Amino acid sequence: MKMMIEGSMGVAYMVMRCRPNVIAAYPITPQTHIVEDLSQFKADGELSGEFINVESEFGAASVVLGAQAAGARAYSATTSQGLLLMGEVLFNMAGMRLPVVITVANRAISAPISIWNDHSDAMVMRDSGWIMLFAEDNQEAADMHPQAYKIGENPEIMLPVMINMDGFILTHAVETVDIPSQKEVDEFLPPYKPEEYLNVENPLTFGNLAEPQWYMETRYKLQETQEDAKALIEKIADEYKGKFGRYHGGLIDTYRMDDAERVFVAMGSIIGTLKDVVDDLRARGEKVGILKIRSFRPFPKEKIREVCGHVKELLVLEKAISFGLGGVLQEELRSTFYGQKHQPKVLGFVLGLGGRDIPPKSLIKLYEVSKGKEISNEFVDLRPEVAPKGSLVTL
Amino acid sequence: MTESTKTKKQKPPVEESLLTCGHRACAGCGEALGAKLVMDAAGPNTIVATSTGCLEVFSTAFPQTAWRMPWIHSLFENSAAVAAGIEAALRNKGKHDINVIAQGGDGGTADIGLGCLSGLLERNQNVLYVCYDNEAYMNTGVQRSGLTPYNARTSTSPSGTESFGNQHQKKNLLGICAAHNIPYAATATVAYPQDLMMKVKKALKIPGAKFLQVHVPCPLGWIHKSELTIEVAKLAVSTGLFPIVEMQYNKVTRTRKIGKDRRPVEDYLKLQGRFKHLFTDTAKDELEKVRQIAQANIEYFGLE
Amino acid sequence: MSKPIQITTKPGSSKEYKTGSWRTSRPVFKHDTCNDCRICVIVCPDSCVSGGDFKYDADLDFCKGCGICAHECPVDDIDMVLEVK
Amino acid sequence: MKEIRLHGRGGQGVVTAAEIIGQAAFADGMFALAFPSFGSERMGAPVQSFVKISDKPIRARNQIHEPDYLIVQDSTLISMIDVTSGLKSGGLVIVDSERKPEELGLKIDGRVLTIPATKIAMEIIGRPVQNTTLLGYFAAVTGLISFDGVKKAIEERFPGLIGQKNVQAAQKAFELAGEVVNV
Repeated sequence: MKMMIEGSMGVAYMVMRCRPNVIAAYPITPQTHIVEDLSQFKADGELSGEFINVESEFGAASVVLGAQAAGARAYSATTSQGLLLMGEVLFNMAGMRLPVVITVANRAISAPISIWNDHSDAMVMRDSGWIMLFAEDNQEAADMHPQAYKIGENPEIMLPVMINMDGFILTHAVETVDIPSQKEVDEFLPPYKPEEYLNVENPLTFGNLAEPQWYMETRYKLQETQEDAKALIEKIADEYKGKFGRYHGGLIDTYRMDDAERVFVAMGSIIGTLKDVVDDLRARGEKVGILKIRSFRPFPKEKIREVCGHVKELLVLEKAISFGLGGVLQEELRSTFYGQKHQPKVLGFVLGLGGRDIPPKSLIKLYEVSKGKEISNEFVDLRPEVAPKGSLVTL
Repeated sequence: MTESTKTKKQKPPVEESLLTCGHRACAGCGEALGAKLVMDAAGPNTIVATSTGCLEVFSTAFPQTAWRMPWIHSLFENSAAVAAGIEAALRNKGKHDINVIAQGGDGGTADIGLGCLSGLLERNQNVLYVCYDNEAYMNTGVQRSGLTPYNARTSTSPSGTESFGNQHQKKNLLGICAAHNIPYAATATVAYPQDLMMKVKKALKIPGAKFLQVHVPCPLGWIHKSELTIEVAKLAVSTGLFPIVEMQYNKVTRTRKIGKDRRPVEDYLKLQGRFKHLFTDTAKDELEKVRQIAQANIEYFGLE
Repeated sequence: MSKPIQITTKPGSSKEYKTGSWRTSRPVFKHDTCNDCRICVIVCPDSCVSGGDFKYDADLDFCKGCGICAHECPVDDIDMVLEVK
Repeated sequence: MKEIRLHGRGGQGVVTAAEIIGQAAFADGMFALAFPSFGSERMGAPVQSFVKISDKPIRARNQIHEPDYLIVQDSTLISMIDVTSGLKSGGLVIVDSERKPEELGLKIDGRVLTIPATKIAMEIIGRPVQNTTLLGYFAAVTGLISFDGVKKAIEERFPGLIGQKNVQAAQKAFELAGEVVNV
C-alpha cells in the first residue's frame, strides 16, 4: 500500500513485515523514530517479536547477537556514536556468522558533536565483515530490509547486513513509500531456519578461542563469503523486482551512463539530487551519468569495471574521509582500476559532512570547473575563510 | 566396614560432567571447579553465555570444546546481554522450559560488564547470572579488578615501599545486584559444593533475573598450593571475608553463620602469597584494616 | 560458493586433548578406607574422577595432579605420589 | 516543481505543517517530499521545514534555498532572521499576522499576504496552534493543494475532535482567503 510517511516509519513497517523475533535498540538521533515506531507497533499488538529496551547500543547489539545465535531473526537500528559503541559486537557478529540486520541512520561522528548526516559512521565499520548496503531513497531503504535478511540468512553466506540510510535526509523525510502486504513479504522471505543454533538437542559451542593455527582460516572464509555474496545480492534484487516490481539496482545502479564520458560516483541520498543535476547537464549536451554504489561491502569492482568501459572520468562524491589518506570511496575506485587496461581518471570530492547541504548548483559548478583537472580530496562548499586558495567550489 | 553396608550405600556410576575433561585450566583451578558444579546443578536443558576470560579460554580452544551443553562466548563485557537475547528468542518461540545462564569472571561482571548486567537485572529477564569471583583479571596475568580485596597484591596493584597492594575496597557486587530488586541474589563458594549446587537449582526455579556470586580461589593469582583450593575458600568464609548469604528482593533471607568456627583473618591470608607483604612489622595497621573489613561483614550480615 | 567455515565445535570434544602430561604428581586411589562419599568426584576441577561402589579413580589421561581430591578426602584414601619422569 | 519553505518556532508545528502539505498533495495525486531542517532546536527556537511538490517523483534532497512560497508562522521572526532569503521573483509570502502586509516591512519582489491564523485558531481550536489554519489559507491562495487534500491530511494526522476543530479552523481561513484575494 502506498503511504505518505516518514522514512523511519517506512523502515519500521518493513522491519515488522520481516517478522523479527527479537528487536533491541537504544535511542539516538536520527535513528530514534524507527525504534519508536517499532515500540508503538509492539504496544499496539501488531508486532509479534520481542522488543527489548537496553542500557546502551552495546547492549542492544549484544542482545540481538544472543537472539540470533539462539535461532531467532533479530533486528536493531542505530547511528553515529551508537554504531561506534556497537563496533566491538559488530565485528563479533560477522565472525560468528550471525545474519543480523541493522539499519544505520547515517550521521557524523563527534567531536565536535553533530547530529547531522554524513557517512563517517558507516565507514568506520567497513572492515567489520558486514555486508553494507546504501539506500538512495525511502522506498529503497524499506525494500532493502527483506532483501537484507534474505541475503544474510542464505546458508552459504551467513553474514550480518547493515542498511545505511542518510540520517534526517531520509529518516525524517515524508514521501511516498509503498509497503507490501504481510502475505507478499512472507512469500518472498521464508522464516529463518539456521542449520546450527544454540539448542539443547544439539549442544554446540559458539565463539571458540582460535589459536594461531586456526584464526586465519576463519578470516579467509569471511573474505571468500563476501565475494560469494556479490552474485547473491544481484540475484535477490532481481527476485525482488520479479515479486514487487521494484528495482533499485543490484550491487550498483546506473543512470544515463550509456554514452557517458564523465560519471558521478556516490552512495545514498545524494544520488537523487544527482539525477536532477545530470538531467540538467544532459540538457546542455554534456555526456554525463551516475554510478550508484549500492553495495559498499562487498565492493563491486568487477561490476564497476563492466559498466565503465567507455568512461573517461569518474567524479567520486563522498560524505566521509579517512584522515591522513583522504576519501575512502575514491581510493576504492582507484584500486578498482589499478592494473586494468582501461583506467578512467578518478577525481575525488568530499562533501556534505555533518549535514552540510548539497545544493544542485554546487554539483553543477564542480562538474564544470573540474574538467581537465587532477583532483583528489577536494572539499566542496567549505566556508571561504577556511577554504584553501584555489578551491573549486566554496560556500 | 562390612560388605553389607557397602552394598547398602552403593551409588550409580558417576555421570560425565557437563564441563568435561580435557579443558586447559590450571591445576587446582577454582573457577573450573565452580563452573563444573554450576553446570551439573543446572543440567543439560540449559543454554550458557560466557564472557571472555579464563573460563572461555581454557575450555574452548578451536576445534574443541569442554562444554556439553549449548554454549556461546561473544565478548568480555556482554554475556548478560547475550543471555538476554537468548532468553528473548526462546520466549518468542514459546520455549519456556529451557534454563538460560550467563556467566563471567569478576572483571567481566563487576567492571567492564556491569552495564549489561544492570540492564539484564533491570528488565528482570529469566536468566541466572553467575559471577566466578577469583578477585582479579587472571586471564591476562593477575591484574586488579573491582572485586580484588583490599590490600591484595596483583600485577597492577603491587606492594611496594609506598603501598600494601590494592588500595580500593572490594566492590559490593551482591548489594549492587540485589538493589535492582531482583527475586534472588546470593553468594556461594566452591568450599561448599552442595550449598552452591542447591542455590543454582533454587535460582533456576525462580522466574526472573537471578544473581549468584561464587568465590573461586585461583592458585596462580592468589599464590597458594593447588591442593588448597577448597581449604582456602573455606577460610574466606570462616574469617568473615567472604560472607555466604541469600537475598530476595533486596532483603537478606538466609546466611551461613560462622559462629564457633570463626577464624582469624591471618589464617586465610597466610596461605596466600598475594597477602605475604601484610606479615611484616610495618603492615600491622593494614592487617588490622583487613580484620575490620571481616568484622564489618560479620556484623552487617549477622554471621556470628 | 562454499559454505562458511565450521566455526562451532562438538560437545565434549576437548577429550581429544589430553592434559595428563601437565602432571608432576598423581593421585593414587587406595580403595582401602573409601566411604563412597564422592567428595573426590565433586571437588575435581578437571571432571576426571569417576567410578562407583567404593572404587573411584582419576583418568590419568586428563588428571593434572592438583591434589585437591587427596587433600579433601575425609578418610585419607588417596595419596599423591611424584610422577617418575 | 514548486518549493515551499516554512518558518516558525520550535513547538509551533512547522514540521507537521510541511508534512500535512505533503500529505495533502499526495491525497491530490501528486508527488511530494517534506522534510525538516534537521535541527536540534528546542521549544521557541527558530525552525524551518521544507516541502517540494511536483507531478513527477521528487529526487533532489537538497534544502530549499529559492522557494516559490514562504509560510511564516510567527511574524516576530521577521525582525530576527532573513525569512524571505532566496524567494523567487514573483514568489508569495504568507504570514500569520493581524497586521496588513505592508505593515510588516518586507521588501521583496513578490506578494505578501497576512492571515490572523493564531486568532482564528484561538477562536476555534482554543489553543494558539495556527499551522493547520495557515494551511487552509495556503490551499486557497495558491491552489497548489486542494482543501479536500488538506482536510484529509489533517484528519489522518489528528483523529477525533481535535482533528475536526483543526479542519474547521483551516476551513475558516480558506473561506477568508476568498475575501482577501477578491479585494
